Amino acid sequence: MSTETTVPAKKTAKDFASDQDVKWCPGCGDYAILAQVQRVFPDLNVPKENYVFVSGIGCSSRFTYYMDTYGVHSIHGRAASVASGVRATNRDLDVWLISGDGDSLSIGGNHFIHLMRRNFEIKYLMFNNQIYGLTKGQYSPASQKGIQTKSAPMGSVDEPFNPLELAIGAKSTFVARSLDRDPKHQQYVIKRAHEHKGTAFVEIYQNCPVFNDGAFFTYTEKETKMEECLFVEHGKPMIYGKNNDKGIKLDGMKPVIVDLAGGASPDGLWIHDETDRMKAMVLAGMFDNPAHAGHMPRPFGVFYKENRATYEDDLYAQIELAKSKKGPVSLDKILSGDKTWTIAG
Amino acid sequence: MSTETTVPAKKTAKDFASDQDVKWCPGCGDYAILAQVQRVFPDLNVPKENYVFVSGIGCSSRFTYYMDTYGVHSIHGRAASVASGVRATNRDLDVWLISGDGDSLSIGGNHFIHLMRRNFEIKYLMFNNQIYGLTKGQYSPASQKGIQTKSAPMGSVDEPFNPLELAIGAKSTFVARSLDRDPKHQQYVIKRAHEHKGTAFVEIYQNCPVFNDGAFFTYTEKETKMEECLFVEHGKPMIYGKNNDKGIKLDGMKPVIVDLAGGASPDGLWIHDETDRMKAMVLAGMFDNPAHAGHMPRPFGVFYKENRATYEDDLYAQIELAKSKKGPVSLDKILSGDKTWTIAG
Amino acid sequence: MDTIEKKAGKTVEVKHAENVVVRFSGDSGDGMQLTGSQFTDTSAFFGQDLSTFPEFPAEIRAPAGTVAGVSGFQVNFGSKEIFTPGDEYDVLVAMNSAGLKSDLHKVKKGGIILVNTAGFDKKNLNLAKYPEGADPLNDGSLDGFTVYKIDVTRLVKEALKETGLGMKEIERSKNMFVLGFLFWMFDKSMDYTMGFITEKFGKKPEIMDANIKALKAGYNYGDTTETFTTRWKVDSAKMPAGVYRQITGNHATSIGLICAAEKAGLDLFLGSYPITPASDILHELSKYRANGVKTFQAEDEIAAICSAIGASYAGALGVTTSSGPGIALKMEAMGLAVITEIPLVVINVQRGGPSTGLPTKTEQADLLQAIHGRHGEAPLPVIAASTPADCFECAYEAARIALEHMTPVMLLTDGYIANGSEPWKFPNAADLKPITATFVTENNNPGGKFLPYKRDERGVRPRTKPGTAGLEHRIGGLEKQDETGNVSYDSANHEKMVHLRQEKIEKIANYIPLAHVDSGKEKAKLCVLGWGSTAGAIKTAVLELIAEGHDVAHVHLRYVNPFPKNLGEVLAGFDKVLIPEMNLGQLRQLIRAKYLIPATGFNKVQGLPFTVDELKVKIVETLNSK
Amino acid sequence: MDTIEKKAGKTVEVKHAENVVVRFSGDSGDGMQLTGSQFTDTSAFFGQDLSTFPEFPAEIRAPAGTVAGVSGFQVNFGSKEIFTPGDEYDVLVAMNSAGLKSDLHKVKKGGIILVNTAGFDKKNLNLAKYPEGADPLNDGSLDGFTVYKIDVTRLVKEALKETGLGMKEIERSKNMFVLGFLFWMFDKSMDYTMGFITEKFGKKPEIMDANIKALKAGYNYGDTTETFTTRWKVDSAKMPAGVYRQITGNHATSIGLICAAEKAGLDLFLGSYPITPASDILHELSKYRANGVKTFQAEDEIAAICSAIGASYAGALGVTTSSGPGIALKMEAMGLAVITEIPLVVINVQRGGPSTGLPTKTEQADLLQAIHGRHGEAPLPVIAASTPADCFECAYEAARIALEHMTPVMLLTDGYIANGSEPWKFPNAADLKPITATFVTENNNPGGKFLPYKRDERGVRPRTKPGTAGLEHRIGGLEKQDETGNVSYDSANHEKMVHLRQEKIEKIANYIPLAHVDSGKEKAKLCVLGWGSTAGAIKTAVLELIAEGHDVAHVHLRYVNPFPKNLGEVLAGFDKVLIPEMNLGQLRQLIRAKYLIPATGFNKVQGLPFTVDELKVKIVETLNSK
Ligand SMILES: Cc1ncc(C[n+]2csc(CCOP(=O)(O)OP(=O)(O)O)c2C)c(N)n1
Ligand SMILES: Cc1ncc(C[n+]2csc(CCOP(=O)(O)OP(=O)(O)O)c2C)c(N)n1
Ligand code: SF4
Ligand code: SF4
Ligand SMILES: [Mg+2]
Ligand SMILES: [Mg+2]
Repeated sequence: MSTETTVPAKKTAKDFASDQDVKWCPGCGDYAILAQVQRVFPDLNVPKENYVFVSGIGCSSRFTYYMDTYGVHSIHGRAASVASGVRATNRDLDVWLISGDGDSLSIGGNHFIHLMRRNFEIKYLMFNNQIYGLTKGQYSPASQKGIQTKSAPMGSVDEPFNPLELAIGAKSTFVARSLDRDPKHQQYVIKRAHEHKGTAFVEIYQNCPVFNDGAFFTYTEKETKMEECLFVEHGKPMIYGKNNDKGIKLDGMKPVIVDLAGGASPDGLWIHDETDRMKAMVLAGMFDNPAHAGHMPRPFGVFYKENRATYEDDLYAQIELAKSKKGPVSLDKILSGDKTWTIAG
Repeated sequence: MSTETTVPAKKTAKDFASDQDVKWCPGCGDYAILAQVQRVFPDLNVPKENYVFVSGIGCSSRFTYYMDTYGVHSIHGRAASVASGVRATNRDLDVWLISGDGDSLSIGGNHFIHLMRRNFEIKYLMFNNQIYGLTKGQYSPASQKGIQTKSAPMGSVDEPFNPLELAIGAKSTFVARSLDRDPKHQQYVIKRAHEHKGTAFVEIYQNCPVFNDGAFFTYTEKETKMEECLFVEHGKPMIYGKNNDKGIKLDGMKPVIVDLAGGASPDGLWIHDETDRMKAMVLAGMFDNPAHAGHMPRPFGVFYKENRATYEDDLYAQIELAKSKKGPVSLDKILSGDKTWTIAG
Repeated sequence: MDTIEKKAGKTVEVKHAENVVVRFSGDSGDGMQLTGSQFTDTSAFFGQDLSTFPEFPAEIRAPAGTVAGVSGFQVNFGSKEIFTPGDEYDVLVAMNSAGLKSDLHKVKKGGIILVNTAGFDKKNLNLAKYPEGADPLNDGSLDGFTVYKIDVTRLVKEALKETGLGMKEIERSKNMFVLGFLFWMFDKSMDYTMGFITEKFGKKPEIMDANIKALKAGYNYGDTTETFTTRWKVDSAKMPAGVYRQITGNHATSIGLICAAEKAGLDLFLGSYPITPASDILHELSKYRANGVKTFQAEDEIAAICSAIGASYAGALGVTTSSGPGIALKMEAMGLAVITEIPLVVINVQRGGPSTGLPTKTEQADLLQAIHGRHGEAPLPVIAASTPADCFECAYEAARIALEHMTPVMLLTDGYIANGSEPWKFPNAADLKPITATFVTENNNPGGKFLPYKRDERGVRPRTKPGTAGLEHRIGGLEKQDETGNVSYDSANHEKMVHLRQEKIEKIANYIPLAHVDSGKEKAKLCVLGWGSTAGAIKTAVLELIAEGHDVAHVHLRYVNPFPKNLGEVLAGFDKVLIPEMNLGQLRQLIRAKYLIPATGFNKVQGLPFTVDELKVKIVETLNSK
Repeated sequence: MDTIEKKAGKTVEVKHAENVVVRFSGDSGDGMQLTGSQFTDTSAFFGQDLSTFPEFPAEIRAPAGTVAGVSGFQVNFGSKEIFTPGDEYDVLVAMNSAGLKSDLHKVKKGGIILVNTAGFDKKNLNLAKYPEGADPLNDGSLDGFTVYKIDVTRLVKEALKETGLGMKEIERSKNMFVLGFLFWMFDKSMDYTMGFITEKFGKKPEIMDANIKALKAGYNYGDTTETFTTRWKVDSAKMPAGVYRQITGNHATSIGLICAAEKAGLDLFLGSYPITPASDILHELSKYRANGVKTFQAEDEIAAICSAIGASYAGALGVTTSSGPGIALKMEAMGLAVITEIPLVVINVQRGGPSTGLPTKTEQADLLQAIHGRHGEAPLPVIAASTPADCFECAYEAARIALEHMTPVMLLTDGYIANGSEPWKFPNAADLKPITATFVTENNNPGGKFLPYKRDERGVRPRTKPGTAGLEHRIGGLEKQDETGNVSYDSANHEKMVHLRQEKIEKIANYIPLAHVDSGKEKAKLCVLGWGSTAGAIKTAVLELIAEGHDVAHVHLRYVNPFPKNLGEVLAGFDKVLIPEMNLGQLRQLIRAKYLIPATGFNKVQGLPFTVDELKVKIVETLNSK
């Protein structure tokens, strides 16, 4: 990226707010995410004109209209494909993809998994409210089984995806999770995503007060947050709890809770290793229903980060190689091909 | 299923061959798979008329025309959706889905992952030749990165999927792998798939002599097979090698090769547990390039099997419950609704 | 004629009207939809004919108080036949500044505007983007209207101060107060709404009381307050005797499908992916598990239609519903249903396009897509519903044609009639046209192999159910040999099959009603030819013009492909043909191409239905043009 | 006139012909495509005009020896202008029984049939499904033809026995023997093919020798063997002077795009998903990495078009290619390109439909889908290529219009011209029409915000490149406010935008050539109106009929939407209009609707191009009908 060369005058969050009225419902978690992105951007040291937002369709996807950057509010589920085309064309652009759980995992599922394996350098923020907001509250592939919605009055019979497991299974090179109501954590994760050279998938738990209120309160509200959230950091042991009195250790591949209050020593705790894919899968697998006794805490943070060539870098490498090998072929050569003959006048 | 009640007169493989000429290329691996399916069917104790084959588009998907059963050769990538509708409508039908690596993982990727999580009772045979055969040899999402094809003269820059990891990440309840050139193993896996109450995903390595010849010879040909294939069985230690002189043990989550020839004792070897999802993921992760020194053997067999309610059973349960609760509403009641008024004549 | 009624020291003038258009405008939170439908139901129960038109804010909920956030409900009720929600409002109820701002322009000259003054404080005026310092209630901008300024908020608080309810709950009953006032104004009984409240809030007595108190307070406020000296009297309509219900288009479509499936003796399977304004069909049908109705919320529209194809293949009545963008995605799979000749109902609740367009607005711009949107020669029948209640008939008919002619059928409705409602003299189940959906169980080619594509005189192939012993066969998307259905690349066979599929669709014209003149004479100077949801407006306009002595007639199409056999002759009866459409002239192209007549168009692409006035103007203009 | 030439004890009659149609038919394995193209190139180098038509077996390779497995190559070469591969064969080369079985019916009465007798043993006859005991070579079924029975296999083995090559390699040179024989028969030099062989097998000398030996052996066999007493002489054609190359439609399309991008100064990005018969464009373009051409093999057609939209948005020339089923899937995304007004080229190499249909056969049945296949009012220009070489012009033109008018453009070709080839007097890069593809860098609204949808007199909006400071803005699929492009649900604005988008496309008629009469007079009894790949057959038929004294003319359309401005006047010059199409009458519907003329159709839906004969019959019939 040529961004380093042209450092812009330091901007402020306001510089990234467009002139359009934000039209989410009062109390929507999307506001908080918009605020964090606008707050973080001035620190990313990217010329404003190089930011491109690409989104699909959904409440979350309206995000694009609220950023004073270049942006495409595309069609439902296809943002990943549009964004791939953008990156393949201009690697100077800092491409951000905004999508909802329905947009990404339902109609957009195919492009989602293919983007993960191709690893275009795109920061992918998936606002997960476990519901279709824009269409007024049907369950999504991220909704809990049994959830009652307009389209499932007797409860959904759909087993949901575990979005992070899906991403890892699809060869994602960066997988993280954050929450709408934790600005600091969001800022941290957004920055980490931005540093990643590849597709950085960030799932953000987002409250939809209108159609799925409180879906994540267990993790976002004071009363329960510290007991239910496990904030992981590379190289740090997995400790959580109001008084950091709980830890996680690995028994083979099974994570188990250790009670540190009982004086148990913290050694032997699971030290988070962002680079271990299988461990990331185990971490993503800590997904049980907080209502169940003996359930695991829900992890947040960067689960996995792998350095793998991006699709566009490999593509440009081929172009460079071909150019250096034979150089561009002249149009006249292309027009004539190898075999021609002449008809005399 | 009502099949038990109406056991048909024992059929033979021939009874399942349609009257259409099989038009695959000479030497195509598809022939072998067709033969095994036809051989196994008489033993499955399902009335012939209850078999339904649903396929997409591709050489492999022509399979449907060659079985003398009910069948739909649908459109590219959509077999999973058609098959879901069939199962949702009639649970007596024994539904088999035939698809290629392109049909399943490329255009059909979305339906693939959603079928896995929904868990309709469908036996899913994916013929993986790591190429688009029908369209004459472009690389597929299962092709090795770097493969040179008509559409990638300088080599593909696409990181391929690991199909089994993708299936597990998408919440598949049955994941297995077999080979076109191992009839016995195929029969075993096909039977296991048939026993599964849910979506049984079976990847079958299939040779395409015309466009990707020998892609799997390492695993199918005598010279190398026993050294490179790890055939796993539930409850059995992981041992392989011509003289069963190699084993696999787990060092944390990392599988490592143990040389049993050197007299090392087989205890402590990894005992295959079909029911352990994370271990299945590790097993699926044994996917390295056989060209690389110190590579792991490639596992075959049933990696994972989980008992989870099928989508259609949950759906019918709702119907039964609703019926028992209020019983079917009469059309006249539905027509009138709750609020009516009368205009006198 | 109007009358005067004296009552306890107050003289009230009673205006008699044939019909009245009332529009409720307020915040999404103000409960306008509920208020409107209560008012509607009460009018209906009183035997008045009516037509409603709810207007929702663009999908997401805009912030309270803004124009973008206005939720509106329009009802036209009267003692005469009502075919549209009305062009202009006799009465506008504006709960806040945004409501007034967005709807003032549609209030009739001299009409009544009822405003909740509490909604006109500085904050609300700003939210509604009124210029700084503007004061619409007093700056004369409402001159020429009768304005009722009521501080609803304060009055409700007073009325409910004893209830001990929190401000929030109290505020929530604002709409009941207004409703009560309107009941007084239009001399309507409160019983229906009382019943509704009691039922709805039975479990929360204090809320129930509050609502009833507010309702009565509103009524009494009108009754006692000196300032309100006009009431309206609208007689009940002379409607055909019978039992009626109120119904929206999407609801009618849903139960039309249920009836069709049950009449045909099949399970109903809906494969759908949510999209505005079609989602309510999915919502409605998912309530009928007790009737064995299966709804499958698919991962996308392609999966939705393919699951429906699978369901139909397995023996159900497969249906899929969507709107523009989703319908576009279904086209490839529709082609599969066309070539395999599987029954399938595809419903397109049209909205404003192109692309994501205007999801909450109405349009008729998907007609040519419905007929020509597939690759190759892939004909299928297309029918279009004209009113909310007609959606029932059309859904039923679409299913009948699909099942009896073994073909996918496209049903076109649109956001206007899908959300709009009207009184419906619903049929008895017993009187519904029978639907024959039979499955072959015997080999139709004794001695030989079963012939899945051997046709009857209508060109229809037999339907099989997997699980039927002896009839095993394969079907698919490749061209098939005549009769056997085996794959065939033979040139002559392909041409034959293309024609057989085409003729099968054309022959459906023999099994649908003939075209007829809906209003006016069979021979006239001008025929106004319409299709779909423009019916009400055109009918009203044409009837009024005929009454005014104009030589005009109205022909309305339900069957747009194939056309009724006699459409050519019917149109030949007129000197001119005018085709009003909410698109740039799609039916016009089909009519001109088929009959080579110089049909002209009246095209409105504003996401809004035609008004009777604009139609009348255009029709007269066309009559006078030579 | 024919002549006699005497040579070493052998008298040979030399037939002079204006043109000759040769068809090579054999197994996929027999190398018919290579043999055919070698014969073709040699003729071309000899200055003959020609047209070829390769026919591949249905996608998968059917077992050797079966009719389904026949691979055919047809070439029509001559001293006159050649516009089609020819209706019937003067010479059929049948390498096996299946080849004879599948193609005998198209051999001219009295034509020559060259059979490789080795391909007529019991096994081969069975594979070709000849009835038990049938013996086509001797049972008189070939009476009326001149039959050359040659045991090619044996002769080749003999000729190569010294080479020490294995049987497999030897068998592989069968086709060279046949080619050599044909070179003798048509008095053609072997030099070109010798050169080819030397180049191709340079690294495998023994294979090289074998092929050359076989080639010569075939030639000498004709020269020396008594039985062959006829040779043909075809003079070189009087073609315009210049440098020529042989080119197929898909190849021409590919380089047309490359030239357009380079002329416009843009990167070329192709987002595509393989499908027959469009894949070769993806294959060809993926060879030009050195020119910065980016090809992206997407996971499906939707991703393909969306990636191309993203690429165009970012500043490239975005292109997507497919055929029927894939095009259907792209329709929703095309709507996005229409409403955002992004340049995009969508290429549909049409094939037999509906659904999967007949993937390897040709058809023109996607025209109405191209024009009307999207939901909402979503107009875009559609142009159609008429010959293999014309694909270059059309691809270039499609890109020019897309870039200069900021719109998606659909280019229609079909399997017939995509795989067919013809000599092409290719242009110099310098002579290519310039393409202006500019990006704004300055705010077009000084003092205010940049207006991305402010149009110029052509109705075209400015193009921006993300990364341009100061012009940041958002675009999307929701209806947008005029000029600002901000989301707008305003009714009047929507109607205005619908019209602006429509007019922008209609105005393109001002920037394309006028319609003209290709053959015949401007006023005549009958106009044969065509579009796309029917050009060659129609032109030939019309020219022949004119020569025969008929009052007929030919008008051919490249621009099907919008039509050339003057098309109406041009057509007005004729009493009748006949429209031949490989569909059920799609252009006919458009012409009748627009111009209200009673155009009739000649419709062939067999997956095969029109023959000149059937066209002539129909045209005469139409001329004589009143
Ligand atoms: C092709 C298509 N299908 C369906 C829709 C309707 N639709 C718009 S957004 C949406 C889902 C929104 O859910 P999600 O992606 O989770 O976003 P959220 O609104 O919850 O932020 C749907 C079904 C559409 N616009 N286009
Ligand atoms: C919508 C659509 N897109 C593309 C195609 C062309 N197509 C047919 S099969 C196929 C891929 C075949 O590969 P695979 O699924 O691996 O099957 P195989 O032939 O290898 O068995 C493609 C791209 C099609 N028929 N339909
Ligand atoms: S519906 Fe839910 S997600 Fe959408 S804007 Fe409102 S609160 Fe947010
Ligand atoms: S192309 Fe390959 S996969 Fe297809 S039939 Fe031939 S050998 Fe089999
Ligand atoms: Mg959501
Ligand atoms: Mg494959």
